[in-house]
Amino acid sequence: MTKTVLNGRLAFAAVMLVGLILPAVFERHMVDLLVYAGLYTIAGLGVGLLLGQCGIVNLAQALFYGIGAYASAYSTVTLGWSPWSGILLGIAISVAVALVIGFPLLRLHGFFLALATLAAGTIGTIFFFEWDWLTGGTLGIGGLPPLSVLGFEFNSPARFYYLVWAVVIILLVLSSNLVSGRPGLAMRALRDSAPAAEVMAVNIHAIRTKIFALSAGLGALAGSLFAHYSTYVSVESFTVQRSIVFLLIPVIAGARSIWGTVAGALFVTFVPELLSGFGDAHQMLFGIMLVLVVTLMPDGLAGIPARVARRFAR
Amino acid sequence: MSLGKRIFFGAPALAMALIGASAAAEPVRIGALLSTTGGLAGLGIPQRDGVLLAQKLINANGGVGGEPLEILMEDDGSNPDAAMTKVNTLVHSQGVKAIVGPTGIAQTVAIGSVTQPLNIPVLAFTGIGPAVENARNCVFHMTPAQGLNARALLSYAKEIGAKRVGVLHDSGYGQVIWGVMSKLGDEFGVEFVQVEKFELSASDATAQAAKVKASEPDAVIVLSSLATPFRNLRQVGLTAPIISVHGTATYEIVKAMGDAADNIVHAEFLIAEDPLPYQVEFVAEFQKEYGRLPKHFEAAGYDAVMATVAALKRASSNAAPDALCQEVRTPYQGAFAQYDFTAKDLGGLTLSSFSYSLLTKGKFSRLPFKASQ
Amino acid sequence: MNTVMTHAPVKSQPLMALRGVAHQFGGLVVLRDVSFTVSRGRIAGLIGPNGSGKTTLFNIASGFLRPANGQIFIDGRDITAASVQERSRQGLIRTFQTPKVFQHMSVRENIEMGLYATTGAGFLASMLATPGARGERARIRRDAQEVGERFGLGSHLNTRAGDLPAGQQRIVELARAYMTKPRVLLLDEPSSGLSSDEVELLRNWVRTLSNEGITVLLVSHDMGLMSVCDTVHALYFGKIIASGSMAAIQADPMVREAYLGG
Amino acid sequence: MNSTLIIQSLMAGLTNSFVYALIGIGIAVIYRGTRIINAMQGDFAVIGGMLTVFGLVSAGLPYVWACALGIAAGAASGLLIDVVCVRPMIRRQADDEAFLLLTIGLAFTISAAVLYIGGREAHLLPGIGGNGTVEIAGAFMSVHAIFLIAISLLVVCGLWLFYRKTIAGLSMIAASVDPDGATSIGINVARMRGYTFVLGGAIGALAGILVTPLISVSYQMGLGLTLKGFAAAILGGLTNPLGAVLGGLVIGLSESLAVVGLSSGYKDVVALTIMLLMMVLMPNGLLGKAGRRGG
Repeated sequence: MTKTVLNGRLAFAAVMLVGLILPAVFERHMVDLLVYAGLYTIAGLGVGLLLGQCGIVNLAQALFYGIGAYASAYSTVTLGWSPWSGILLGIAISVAVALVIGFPLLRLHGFFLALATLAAGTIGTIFFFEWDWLTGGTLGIGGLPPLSVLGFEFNSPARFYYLVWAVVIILLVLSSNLVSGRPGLAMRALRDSAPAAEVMAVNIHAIRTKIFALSAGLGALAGSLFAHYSTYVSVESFTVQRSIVFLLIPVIAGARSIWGTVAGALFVTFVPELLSGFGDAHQMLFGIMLVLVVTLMPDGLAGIPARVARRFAR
Repeated sequence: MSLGKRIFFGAPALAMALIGASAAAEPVRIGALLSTTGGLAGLGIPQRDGVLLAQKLINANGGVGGEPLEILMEDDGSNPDAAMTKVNTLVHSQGVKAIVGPTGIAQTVAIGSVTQPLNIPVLAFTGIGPAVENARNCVFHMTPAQGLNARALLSYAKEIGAKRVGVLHDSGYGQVIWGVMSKLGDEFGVEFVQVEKFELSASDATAQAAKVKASEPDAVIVLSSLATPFRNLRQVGLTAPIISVHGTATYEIVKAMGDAADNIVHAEFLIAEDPLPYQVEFVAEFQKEYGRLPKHFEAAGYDAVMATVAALKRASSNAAPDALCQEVRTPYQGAFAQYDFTAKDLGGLTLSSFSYSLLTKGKFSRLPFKASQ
Repeated sequence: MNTVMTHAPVKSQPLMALRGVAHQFGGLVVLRDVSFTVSRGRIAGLIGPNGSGKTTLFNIASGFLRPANGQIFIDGRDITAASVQERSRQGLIRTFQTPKVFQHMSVRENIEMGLYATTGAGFLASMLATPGARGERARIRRDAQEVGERFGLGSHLNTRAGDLPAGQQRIVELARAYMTKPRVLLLDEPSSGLSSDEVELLRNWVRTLSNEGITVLLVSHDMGLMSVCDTVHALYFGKIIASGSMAAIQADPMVREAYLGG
Repeated sequence: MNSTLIIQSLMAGLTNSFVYALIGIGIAVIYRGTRIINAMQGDFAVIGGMLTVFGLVSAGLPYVWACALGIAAGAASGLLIDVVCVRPMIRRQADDEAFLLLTIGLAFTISAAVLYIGGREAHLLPGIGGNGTVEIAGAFMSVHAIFLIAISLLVVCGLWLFYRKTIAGLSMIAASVDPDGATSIGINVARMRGYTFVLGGAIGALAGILVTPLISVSYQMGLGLTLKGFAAAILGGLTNPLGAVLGGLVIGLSESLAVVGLSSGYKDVVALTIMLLMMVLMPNGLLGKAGRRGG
């Protein structure tokens, strides 16, 4: 027991160390992809909490990602606020929107809830498009300032890499705490059996609404960070396709695994890039991989170690 | 390790054989950032064809001052985020001297924030866009600015005596042009009697078309890159003339219009069935290479590479980016039109650059009308 | 607040009372004017053939169904309109006919859920792992360990509950219910799918819980198990046709008629 | 705004209504037979439309045979999906979400495959009854649209008879409503599910063939069709083909009126908001039938 704990800690420390030196050894493009993997981990973590802990399929995450990005873009470029207040504004608006749409919609379950979120996300994209006084429409908003702390600017992929992954690790720790804590227990309980959870005095609707708002806040944070990294936002980044990608992160990772989200995010950023060498076939190959994961690997990538262990145990 | 997709024709070997170079020639690298997948692929793919033709011809004729031309081809998937990622790779990791592309306006605005501070020349297949671009003097524009497109269309409406004009535009490209055109009605003595928008993803705009038709316009201007509005306008029985922006003047989109394509007038640039003298050579080379006729997007792709190479030849081979940018900034006779990169809009196209074509059974024929300032 | 019960002497005051409960689905009347009471620490049973309205009555008592008419009281308080969670906080806990353990959670976590209502760490405190939240969590774990061991689940505490055999899952469900420190425990067909040894074990547990002061309402077909009840009510077509000890009920001619005829 | 315009919009809306209804019918058929929401129903339409174009243009088949090819392709894809993907997942008792993710993944894959194999161009088919239009009170409607509406109604009637009067239809419903009971009276539940997918695929492909002359067929149109079709099916109570037609009418007509009365950019907002309101406020659909929450 203690030996595995020790091994786990050693492995964790090794991964951290490798993570620290990656920007120094990788070329810029790879670091750039790693930054995106970090941003996607944050947004995917929200979707994963909903899917893995509550069994809710959320196809509206790009809406919240967009709200975060546009809040940052508008408040810094048009209003001239500081980037940090833009991030807070984005999170606040996202959480508010999530509460307003989540309160009625979260009474739905299963397929119906999933398609309701898809509809909400689609409506969101239309508003991003139509409100061009706010979002810049097709042309988008450019010229966002880089984030800075005490005069240190996060203005290169390597610098931003450290920022985003520090945020990722903090959020993963917080999420793990949440899931292993009392609310996490209740979430998993209601996922396994809603009636029995109700008997244990779990307020199902309240807890689902809270976690939806939390997920939206994570989406907005990822969106704001993305906007400051890219320095440019346009409606193309917040479509339903992006929501599907966010959903795939926990699906590929194994929805119940918090730390697995990182693997899912790395998968959706790097695999299409690797496959792009196949030309026009790459989207099809990516799609087939997804279908295989869903069909054959119910626990995603996180389920692989257990499978291997089972095979050896036989 | 680069994960990017590279298209590198086997031309260097051929080029070396031709010029008899003794030293291993270090290729001259430029980047091509195009939308060859996603929503803009209908434009990005023909641009790529033009780019590749130009590269082949250049390398067959001795390359760039004896060095082969290598073009690093990147696809942004019609997505501005991806364009940012790819342009960073091209500029920082691959060290390209210039960039040909992007295909879309949003992508052009986006990557300008990376290339302009480094003075790396960008030859974009877009017209000059939002105000931020005015200060980007190394981002050149191979297609007309939206105001110019709008004027070219309205010139024709005026020519045929249309006073009441209906407009049907899509929510992307079309909306941008409409933003400018809406202010130009008085100048051309035109009243916009009905203006309707439809989503870029729409597969049907019949209701909007009906609304335009119901306003009984003398002519309808369509601002879109899709075939849908043309079909719908004909389906609701519109008989008034349709005038369209150059975005739909491609054989592929015209084919998707079906029967509706007849009698549409395009304000465009390259009528390959009847090319202008400065276009003859390009049309012949293109037809030889691909066995089909080019349109203006192919020509723009070709011109962008040719203009870049011309500038590279004038600058010394290890010139700093700002010197190269300076060399691009000059008049250039392209197959698309006569450019003047010293112009305020960084492209120098004018109303007289436009040709007007009439569609008949999928073929474009030249109309005698020429617009003037 | 409620004055209906005040005339009763405190000592034998019923902890749970149903008054004139009636229900119908569409036009089909499934319960008509059902009333009975259960005193503190006593075990009451409900029997009846299939379709007699047992399950409906059980769902009404546990809050999963609102009765068309009638009232339900816990300790003199009208809880007819209370939700399942409110009833849970009042100390009314039910189990399910097919055991509903939290399958993907460990046995220990299942039992820990029993303390959900009486603990308080929220989202923020749990995320930040405040000393309060951690202390509370440690106490929950300790208590769950204790209860788990008491119910003979000590060696299974880290097993996934869904991996246990059905009999063990019942015990987990019972331990989880016990963990809430219930005042009233509603057990729905707790012996279905159990071996005779396991039923015997269950019977002892029900007796023990009752001795600790927990009031129990039991629905079962299993006459062996039902013998643990202090009072048994026989339902037939939505009406109580007999009440009394198990032996008395079994001897009742109407009940015999109902069972043989039904 | 004049009356001709309103009539024209209503007729455009009517045509769209039946397009949405046809997709919705397919979703309803599959939900009724398997309790799975098929998020790739629109892609069956793409398959059907594309294969018919291939048969007519590339293989030079007569129109009727090309349509038969398209419908067969839709049916075959339905069967393939059931055998290759759904069956193993049923065996391991996958959750609702997993089936939804599966069909989303399939929608993505099929769209990408059509792009890879068939290219990005939009293709047209000649309309049934030619490409003519008829004038009604100053407004125009294509002859093909009238055929589309008629064929949709025939499909609904056919399904009504099929589910009520034939052994196969009754067995398919029994297999989904009560799989254990159905097995006990000798119904092969897995085979019935296969038939359901074949039927759903064929209806989807027929929808694709019928819409292609109006709006053309291209690789990326699947998801949009699915969403509108789902809205139609939801309004109709999800298991009822006739309800899907009613739902399609509500969505299609309100959309076209939104274009006349409101800005056309908000057309989809109107349609989807109606769907969301219905889901929350009238979860059993306009017809109030049961069986909405199941899964």
